[in-house]
Amino acid sequence: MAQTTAPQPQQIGPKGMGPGFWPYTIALTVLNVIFALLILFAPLDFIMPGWSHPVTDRAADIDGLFKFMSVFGFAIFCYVAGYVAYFAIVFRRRPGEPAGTIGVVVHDAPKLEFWWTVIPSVLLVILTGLSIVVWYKIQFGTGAPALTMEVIGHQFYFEYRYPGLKGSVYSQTDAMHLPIGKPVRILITSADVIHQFWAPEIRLKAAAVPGLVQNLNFTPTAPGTFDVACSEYCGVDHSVMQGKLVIESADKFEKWLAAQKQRAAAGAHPIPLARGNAASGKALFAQKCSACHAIAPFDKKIVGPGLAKLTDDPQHPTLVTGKSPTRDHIAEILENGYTGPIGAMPNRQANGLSDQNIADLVAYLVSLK
Amino acid sequence: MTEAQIEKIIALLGALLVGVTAAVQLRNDWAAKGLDALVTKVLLGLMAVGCVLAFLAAINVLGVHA
Amino acid sequence: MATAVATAPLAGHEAVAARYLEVDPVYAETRSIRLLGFVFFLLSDCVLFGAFIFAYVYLRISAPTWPPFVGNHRLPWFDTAFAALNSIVLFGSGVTMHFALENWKHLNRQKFYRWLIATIILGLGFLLGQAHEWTGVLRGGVTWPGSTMGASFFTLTGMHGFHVFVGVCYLTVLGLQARRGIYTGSKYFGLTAGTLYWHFVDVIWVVLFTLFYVW
Amino acid sequence: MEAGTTAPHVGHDPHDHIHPPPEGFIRKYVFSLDHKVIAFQYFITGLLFMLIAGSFAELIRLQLWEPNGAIMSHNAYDTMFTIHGTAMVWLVVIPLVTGALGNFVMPLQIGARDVAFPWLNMLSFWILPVAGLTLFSTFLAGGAHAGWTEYPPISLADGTAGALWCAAIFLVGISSTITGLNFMVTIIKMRAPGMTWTRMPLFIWASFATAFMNMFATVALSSALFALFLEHVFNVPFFDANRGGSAVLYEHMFWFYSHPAVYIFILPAFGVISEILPVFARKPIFGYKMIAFSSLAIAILSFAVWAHHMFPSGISPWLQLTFMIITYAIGVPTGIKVFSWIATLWAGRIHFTTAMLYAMGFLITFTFGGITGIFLASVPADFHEHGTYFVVAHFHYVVAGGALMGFLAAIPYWYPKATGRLMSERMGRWSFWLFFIGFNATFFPMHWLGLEGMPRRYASYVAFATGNPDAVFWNQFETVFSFLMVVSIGLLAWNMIWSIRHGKPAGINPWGARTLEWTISSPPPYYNFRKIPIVYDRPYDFDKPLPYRNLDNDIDAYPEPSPVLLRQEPVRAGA
Repeated sequence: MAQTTAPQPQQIGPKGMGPGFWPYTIALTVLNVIFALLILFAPLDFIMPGWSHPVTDRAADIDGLFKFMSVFGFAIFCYVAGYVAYFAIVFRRRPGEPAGTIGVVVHDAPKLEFWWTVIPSVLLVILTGLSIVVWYKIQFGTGAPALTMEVIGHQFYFEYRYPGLKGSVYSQTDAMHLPIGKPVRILITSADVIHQFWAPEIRLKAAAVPGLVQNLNFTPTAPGTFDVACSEYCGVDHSVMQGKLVIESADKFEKWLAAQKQRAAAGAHPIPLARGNAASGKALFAQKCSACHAIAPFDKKIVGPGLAKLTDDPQHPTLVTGKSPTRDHIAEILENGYTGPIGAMPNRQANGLSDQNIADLVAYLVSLK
Repeated sequence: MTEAQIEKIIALLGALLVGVTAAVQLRNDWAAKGLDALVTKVLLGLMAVGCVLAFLAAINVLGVHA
Repeated sequence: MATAVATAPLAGHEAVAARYLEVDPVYAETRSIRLLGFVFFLLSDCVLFGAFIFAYVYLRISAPTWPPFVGNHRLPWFDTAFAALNSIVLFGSGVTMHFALENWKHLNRQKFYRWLIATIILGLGFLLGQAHEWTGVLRGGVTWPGSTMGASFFTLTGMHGFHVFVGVCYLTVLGLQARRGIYTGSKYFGLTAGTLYWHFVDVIWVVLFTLFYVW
Repeated sequence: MEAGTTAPHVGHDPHDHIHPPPEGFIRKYVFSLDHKVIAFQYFITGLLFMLIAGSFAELIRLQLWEPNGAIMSHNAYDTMFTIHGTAMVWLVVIPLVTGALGNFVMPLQIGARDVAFPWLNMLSFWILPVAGLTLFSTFLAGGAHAGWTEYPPISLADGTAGALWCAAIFLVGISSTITGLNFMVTIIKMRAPGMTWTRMPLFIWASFATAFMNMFATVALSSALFALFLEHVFNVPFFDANRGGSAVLYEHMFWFYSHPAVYIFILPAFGVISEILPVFARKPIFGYKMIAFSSLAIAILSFAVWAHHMFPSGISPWLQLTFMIITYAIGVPTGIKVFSWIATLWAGRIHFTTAMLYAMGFLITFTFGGITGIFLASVPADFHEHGTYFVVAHFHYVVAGGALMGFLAAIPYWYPKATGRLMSERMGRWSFWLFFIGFNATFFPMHWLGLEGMPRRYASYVAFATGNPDAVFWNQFETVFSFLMVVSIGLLAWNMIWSIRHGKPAGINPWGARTLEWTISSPPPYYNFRKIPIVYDRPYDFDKPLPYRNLDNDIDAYPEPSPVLLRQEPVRAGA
């Protein structure tokens, strides 16, 4: 109960802040300044080779903000890690030191604490201010759009709709095109689950949420072909939900759009279902359909339902659209895709199916008993 | 008199009775100390507010009335 | 008649408090621990309702029309008149429970049982009223899986009804325990907790009533 | 009754009433009410789940060895990252930091004999294995695929597995809520006489803030999962856009919990660091009040920042702005803590024990994770970084490099108290350096992979690797180094097993620490304190005698690290 008495411990402390503290601090500061100059004035892809070049006005803004944040972030980390390492070395307990030694007893240093609360706060306020400026530009800074297009996320492709174009463009078969120098508004939504539209080079992304339309506004500034990726998990083929974005001159863009319009007008013709070949349909099924469908009873789902006994399983008509699954109906789904309670299936452009392919698949599917 | 009107009249009278009683109880308990008394006071007070709402609903001030 | 109970000169609050604080310090300490735990339980239960109320408000605000359409049929508003009546039944049970506990504190056992039974009956009456309300709402075409209106209404009132049901069982058990002599004039934490729970259930209903019938 | 009557100012009788320990294996080790045994149960359960979730992590890394996916189907990969995340968050980190660490240390540090509601404590532990089994049983139903966030509508496609997932995490939520409530009441009501709020050890402040969040936020998670469960099972349209529901609503409900959750992970680690640094720097903690209040500030602010997880997910621009500003504000208290810890190191006499190494490693990795958090908190920058490996890197720096590292620091620090033996310092140093190097080498390259455009949750990254050929190298680099962490954790486990038999006897206070748990024998007796001690100051003043009266044991007024430690010899078998 009574504590045994021991001698009061002896404090061992440095003179001033510690040996070499100020030169070390200056060295850290110089390092910071060099880093700051490097990152503010060198292009980011010089520092980070894989950094993609910004291709829109907003992407350039975001890169500018990123540079400032890197300067602040590096400074804070540099001082924290630098002093942890320095104190660890300088103030380590030496071998042979008497047992009862303790460090310098300080509980508080109000002035110091005041400054290390105020300085980071000010830095954070500056960063917040810069972020707000860029945020404002992103949300409200682009003038009236010269082109408003729609991106619709599907499992597992993007569908692009352009004004005046009757059909859609699909990410599996064709790229998304944008003109340089025109303010663009991209409206984004989803037909099934949440996706996210993102091209690293434009820096912006927006989730494609069913029942909600989001928009991205910017002006493309540099030509090129870039990857488009889905960056919100959307199902088994999330990682292959890819596309291409082509940014090109306004003339080229107009030409491309005109060609698309022509192609759409030439479409729409009956598919010769009678000429289908079940054997090539089977091969095609293995290649194009078997990732999502099994030849199994209807409720044995992979992504879509099982497709055995397609025409005689009583579950089918009720669960699909109320129609009895005739050849025409199967062909219709293959052609237009399907979105509904049991899932979603891409249409023919997305699956890359020719007329003959569809005929073959129908022949094969009705042959399954 | 329709069913809804009867319901409203009963609700009106009930709200008066219950609300006034709750308010009186609240006044009586005002001096009580302790966590349970505090929580009881808060809850009784909110319940009195509920009575006011029910009263207002019964006299067609609040709510949607077919 | 009703207000006479609390103003009756049985003992002031101080006397009631002194009875359990000074008689048994062990009990006083465990009581204060259990009381705090119970109040925290009620607070965290608030968050459960709060989350679903948030869901309801969010869905209602973001809906293009309220009540929403299901197909071409616009869902009806809920029946305020009956809900007001039923609310009063529940609020009344809160007051009777308060009287029950006051009577216990002032060592008036018989009145305690009477008020407790009144509370239980009113609680059951509220549940019956809810059953009536639900059938009416279902008849109006508002179903649980059919629309966000039905989803939030049935989930929230169902959760609340479940709390009332649990409360009725709880109060019944408390009554039986009191009969078996588990509680005394200075040790009756179970009764306090039961009363707090019952008041809490009432107050949740104030919020739900406001959200579904008044807003 | 017998001993306490001699001491003055002990307070009233209940403090002198000691229950006898329970008899029989079941009451002692299985359904025990003793907070220390429950802590061991949490610890072992958490480590077992960590074994499973960690092996999933290695499978994930192996899959990413090749851009096209080396070892498993996309479907299997999706299940792997879903269960890895879910299990690590809810079955490993939270049970370890609140269940194991909080349960063991908190009652000892406040001078209590147990938590306020021992029976609830037992209940909340036993919910955990049930929840774990439920979670892993999703494999029998085809596996859950939608990631640990389980966003609808994609999670609804999982059917039974998704519903089971909801049920499992709902159970964990109940367990956490009960623990939080229990700890809140314990800390408020059961501190030793004289231990005022500003005399509490900083770990208790952290536990208090954690318990506060556990109690309130976790119910919101349970509600979100309850709603999702209803949608799974009864088709109730909370989140179905076709019937007026909203997928964004789920994200709000989910993140309202899950942002405080990251502070539930990290605050106990903050507490551990605040205990370990002064002990091994042999000087008082710097800025006690600032550290204590910043814990509370973080706990309160953490309820108002959740939507920063949703900047691109469909919230209004004005909400983005508000949440960005509040998120930046939370950086201030966190910064204050880090600076105070560094100031604690200044002019100390630093002992490099394993615990101290982990604590200093924590300072570096956690600060780095905090800084990348600043990057993610900015709406415009987040538009680029959201959903990429940058985010993966950030939260692994915070959770593995922060919370887990703090926990790893706590193991060698409190192991002697729990078992009566010191862990091997040599093995400890090895396991620290393996972990530190393996961790940084695994997660650091993810930052630039993410910035260059590698999205997370990709079973294959062919398109990305085509544009960025170095991605393959860095992924293989990460995979190789991630196995260092496995070796490190394995070595730690071996160290713990080995030291039970062969570790040097610890004595009451091997570190010369000053909090109350170091005044009772190791391992602590069933009742912890025969007499409840009286506290009359903070536990951090190394130049003053111990601020306690009425202690059970004779201990030095100025405790010092044991000679075993001062020589820092490798501990030999049988010593």
